[in-house]
Amino acid sequence: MSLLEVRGLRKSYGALKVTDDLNLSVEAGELHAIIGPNGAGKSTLIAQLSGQAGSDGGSVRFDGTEMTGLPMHRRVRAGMSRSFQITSILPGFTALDNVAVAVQARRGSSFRFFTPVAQEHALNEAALEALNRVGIADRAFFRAGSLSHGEKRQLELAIALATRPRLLLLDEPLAGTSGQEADRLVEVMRSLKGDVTQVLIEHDMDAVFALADRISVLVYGRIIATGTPDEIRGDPAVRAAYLGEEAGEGG
Amino acid sequence: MTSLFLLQLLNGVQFGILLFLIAAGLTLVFGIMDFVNLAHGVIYMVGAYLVVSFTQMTGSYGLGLLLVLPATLLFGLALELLVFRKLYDRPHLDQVLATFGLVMIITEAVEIIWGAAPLSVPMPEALSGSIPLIAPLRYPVFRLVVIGVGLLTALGLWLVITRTRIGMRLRAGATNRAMVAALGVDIKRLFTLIFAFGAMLAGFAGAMVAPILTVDPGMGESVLILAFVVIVIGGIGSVKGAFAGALLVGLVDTLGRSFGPIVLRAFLEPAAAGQAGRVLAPMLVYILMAVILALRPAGLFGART
Amino acid sequence: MRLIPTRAWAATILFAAFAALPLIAGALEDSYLIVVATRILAYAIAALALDLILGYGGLVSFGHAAYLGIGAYAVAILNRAGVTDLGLHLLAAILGAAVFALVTGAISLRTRGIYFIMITLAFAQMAYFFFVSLSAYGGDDGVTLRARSTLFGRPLLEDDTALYYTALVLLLGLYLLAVAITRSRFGRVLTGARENPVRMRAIGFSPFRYQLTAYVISGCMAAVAGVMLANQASYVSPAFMNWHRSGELVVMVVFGGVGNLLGAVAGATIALLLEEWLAVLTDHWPILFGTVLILVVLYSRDGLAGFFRRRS
Amino acid sequence: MTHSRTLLALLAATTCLAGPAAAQEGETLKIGLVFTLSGPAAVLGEMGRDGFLLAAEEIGDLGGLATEIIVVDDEQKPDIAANKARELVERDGVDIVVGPIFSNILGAIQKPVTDAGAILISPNAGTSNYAGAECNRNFFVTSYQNDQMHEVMGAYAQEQGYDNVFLLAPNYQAGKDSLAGFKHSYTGGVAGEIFTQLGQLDYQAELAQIAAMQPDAVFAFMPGGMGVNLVKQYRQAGLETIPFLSAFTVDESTLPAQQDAALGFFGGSNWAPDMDTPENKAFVAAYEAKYGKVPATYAMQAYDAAHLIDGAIRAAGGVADKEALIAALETAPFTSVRGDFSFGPNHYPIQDFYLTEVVKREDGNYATSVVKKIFDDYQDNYVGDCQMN
Repeated sequence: MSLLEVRGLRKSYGALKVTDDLNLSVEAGELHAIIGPNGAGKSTLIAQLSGQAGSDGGSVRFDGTEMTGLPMHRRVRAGMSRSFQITSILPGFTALDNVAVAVQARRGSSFRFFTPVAQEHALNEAALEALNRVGIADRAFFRAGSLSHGEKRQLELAIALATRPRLLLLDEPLAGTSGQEADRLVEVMRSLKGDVTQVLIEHDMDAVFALADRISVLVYGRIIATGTPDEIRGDPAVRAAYLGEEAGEGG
Repeated sequence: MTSLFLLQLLNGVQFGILLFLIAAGLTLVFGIMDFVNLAHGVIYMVGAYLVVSFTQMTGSYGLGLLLVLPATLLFGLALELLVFRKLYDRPHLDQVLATFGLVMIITEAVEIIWGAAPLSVPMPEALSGSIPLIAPLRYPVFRLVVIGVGLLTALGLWLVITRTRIGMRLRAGATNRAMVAALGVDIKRLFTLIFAFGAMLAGFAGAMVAPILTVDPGMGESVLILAFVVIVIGGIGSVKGAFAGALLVGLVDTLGRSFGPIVLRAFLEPAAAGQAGRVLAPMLVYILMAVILALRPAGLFGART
Repeated sequence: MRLIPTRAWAATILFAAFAALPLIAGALEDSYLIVVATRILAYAIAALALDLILGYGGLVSFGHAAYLGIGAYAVAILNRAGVTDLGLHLLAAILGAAVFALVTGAISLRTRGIYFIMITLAFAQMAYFFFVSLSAYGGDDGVTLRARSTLFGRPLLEDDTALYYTALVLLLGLYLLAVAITRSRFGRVLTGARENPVRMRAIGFSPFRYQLTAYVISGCMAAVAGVMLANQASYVSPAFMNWHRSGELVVMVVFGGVGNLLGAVAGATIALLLEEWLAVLTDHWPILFGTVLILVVLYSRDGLAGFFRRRS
Repeated sequence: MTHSRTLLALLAATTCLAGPAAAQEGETLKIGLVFTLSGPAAVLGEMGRDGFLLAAEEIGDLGGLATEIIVVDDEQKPDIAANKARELVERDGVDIVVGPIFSNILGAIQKPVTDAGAILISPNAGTSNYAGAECNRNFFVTSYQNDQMHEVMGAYAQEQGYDNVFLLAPNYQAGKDSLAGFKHSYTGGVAGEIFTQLGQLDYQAELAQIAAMQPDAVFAFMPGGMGVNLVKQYRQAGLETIPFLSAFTVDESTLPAQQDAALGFFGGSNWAPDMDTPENKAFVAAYEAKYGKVPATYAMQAYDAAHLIDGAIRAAGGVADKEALIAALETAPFTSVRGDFSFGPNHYPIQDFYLTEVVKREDGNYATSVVKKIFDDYQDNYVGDCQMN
């Protein structure tokens, strides 16, 4: 059975069907990219999967458990974590604390009132490890709000990793990063393969085709094709609907 | 009983419209400029005091009322230039604090200028009587005038906001300041204008109620909370919401006061009903607000949170 | 990172000054100083309570005076019933405040921003009118306490200095508690929820539970302040929970610098002293006080703490 | 760290003004005045303060002692009042505190003042608890017991043979006491009884009920701004054909705002500015000359308080011996501007009460005027509960 089973998922804003009877299966361990033209409903899909946005119908099953109707924080606790397209961090916290609080979320109760959190070395070590993995360990004690845009994107991924997800929903993690930062993030995603299941939305087609085990193509709220990168490249329907029109854009 | 109920219904509407007059300026400033102005109540008070003085000077309430409009407009402009302008991009808390300071200053200044004793302005002769409405119940003419003026104000505001260029800019300014600025609209001047206009509305409300309510240094404060209740129930920034909220508060308050004990008597002993009615009556408005916010956290017509 | 030792020093100095005050009062033969200072301590506790949720949780409660009132009435009601022990008064105040905070907080926390401000105000007004109509305890005339709370079964607190030190010990204890909370796991979640609630949900936290818990803790702390205020004034009335009081508490917190627990204590102290000092200058002191408020807001973004930080 | 205060030090002329029992050389008298001087109700406090200071100025040295008067503002906040009262007795060491206007302030300052051994004289607030079970040797009242003004109107309604009176008061303690006081001396029928919200602005709903019921009379207790609103709206609703009986609702503090709307409305009082005694004429004339407005009872009662203090100190021969001073105070050794005045064993007055009516004077000012005496040498109902020790 697939790790993530999406069946008949729907969402509309007024008359506009953003997600239209969408079906998707993500196998454990794979990196599953979702591509599609602008306005295809990719970010809405991530919001629906993560529980940030509600759905009008359909079901989302994660590891055999029904997730529909559960709020975001419950899905995270079940093992589904996400990053945001528009950077969402705690700007007043240090980079380390941004990650440490995520570590804290899965380790023991947060209804602890007396022990200074700064002395919880286990939390900080795990957080530092996540920062190290995305390559910004040297920024650990900087205020997150003061980091560069690319560093914030790296931090965003580190936070998501720190929740130790089994499924990672990545919403354009490379957007706005420099070449070097992007390389690092791609490397991280590659290293996670097999370990953490990933659903990736990304405009950088080079990265997508280099990384993905499978790719689904989303057009007007529906998945029109799913397959390996080679299969997608060769799919005439995809070429017609997507690659043909937007081949030159890529991001 | 039926005629009394109808009359109380009318009273509720009348009180609601009175509240709307006060709340309209507040919701404009709050909704469009995202500015919490605790000083709205004292501007209302200044309007009432000014109409007392102007009426004494000119000998006519009507003339006094007309003079209050430019006077409070100027007063609003002065406040905007001196204080408010510097607070627009501050957190709400700072605005609350600074305008709280203004409340202290203006209230004290009013006491120095006009004294602490309550004042009043005589009702214009032509509007002073009462007319039989549902015999033997009579209704004061001036109250009907207040209802009329309130409805006209509501209509006027609605027309300005939905049908005019400036109204369009206002609505755009409320949703996206950067966009409006990009269109070449001078946001600063627009805000100054709105603020002065809001102050004028408050002053106008104060001048309108002066013949029926006491003019004293506590009058601004007593309506401030009610005005906030009204705009919060209606949803901040929505003139429609303020109108609905004001009517709702007016009706619930008036009907609850007069018929609450009767309703409670259906469930309780008469003595207990009287007691419960007395405990509940002053809370009604707040209970109403809490219930509405619990069900609709952004008020009846509010979009933003 | 450098701020922490500075703050520890500032706290030590402030509390040492409070501790030494009765000696100064003794030297000046001015026992009234202690009376004023006790009132300041009570308000400092309340301001501290408010800052915990306002500064760290981003929850602007405009109804915190309700908890002052609940604490004060706990003393009045138990005293009438013949229960005079301070410990029991505190316990009752805390339990009462916890229940009120749990119920009203659960509803209020559905809202945000100005709506939260107004709904907390609404609940406080309900409490206010409830006590106004409570004829058995004098309605809005209030009740005079025949005697202060007792300690270990003895009327130790009748002595102003003893009452003062009791308030100081409570303030210090609650200050340390609040500092511990803000640095704990719980505090970090609370602050995170203020900074970015969506992010907190995306790492698996539901802000509501933490905010509600903080709201309840804060309400209980403010009720402790109410117990001290009732003892200090030997009098309890609904005026303690008037919305003006709630506003004054917010003023104190903002005065001292939001999200700076020591600032809340200092803010309460300075606001109350300023009120006294300005009153000496003129009968029209509200004009001066209002001007100070506006100037502080306009020229310091962090309250008085901001002034000092910039200097140093 | 001193409080809002006006210092009025009247220097002693030690030689010429010695009382019957001459005061000791160099002894001084310190009096603290606690009044509400800011906020919406400041007008009442100002009248009280002005009345007292007027008398102090006229007399010169109260009781023949060099007198220092410290005025503080209670802000109508009980805990602030309690603090300021303590400051007066503990730091300033005043012998006598005069104040306050409001009952809830009295509850806050009575204990700290009397506990410190000072004497408290209330020129207005006279709650039932201190008249009865909680009466105190150091506490005197120069006004009335709160219920009495309402009892006057109850008795008048009874006398008129009304059998259908509509009762109206704000929903707070004084309001409840008020209606209870009215019903104490009125046994006829009650058309309706409404407790309005404290600080209510609009009375249309209540007035509509009154109009629907057409009672024989309306009795209202609506102090301050509430009274102004009610009276104006009552007139505007065309209800003036129904007699309007009231207490603390139409008096000289609110009449400047009510004006014609209040003409012909009745009140119950222990005094009115037109009372025909030489002392009263002098007082009213001096007050109007100095402050430019007609005094209300608050001013009169504070004025009397100053004369009471003056007389008692002269009789006791100083303030050092508090017991002697209390004994002297109990004999009320002064001539009240309202005529008959003595203290009952609970230190509350025994005095006459009148029906008053609002009139427009020839000089254009509005004032209350005595219609007739309702009670003669009237004492409160709580004195029996008082065990003075």
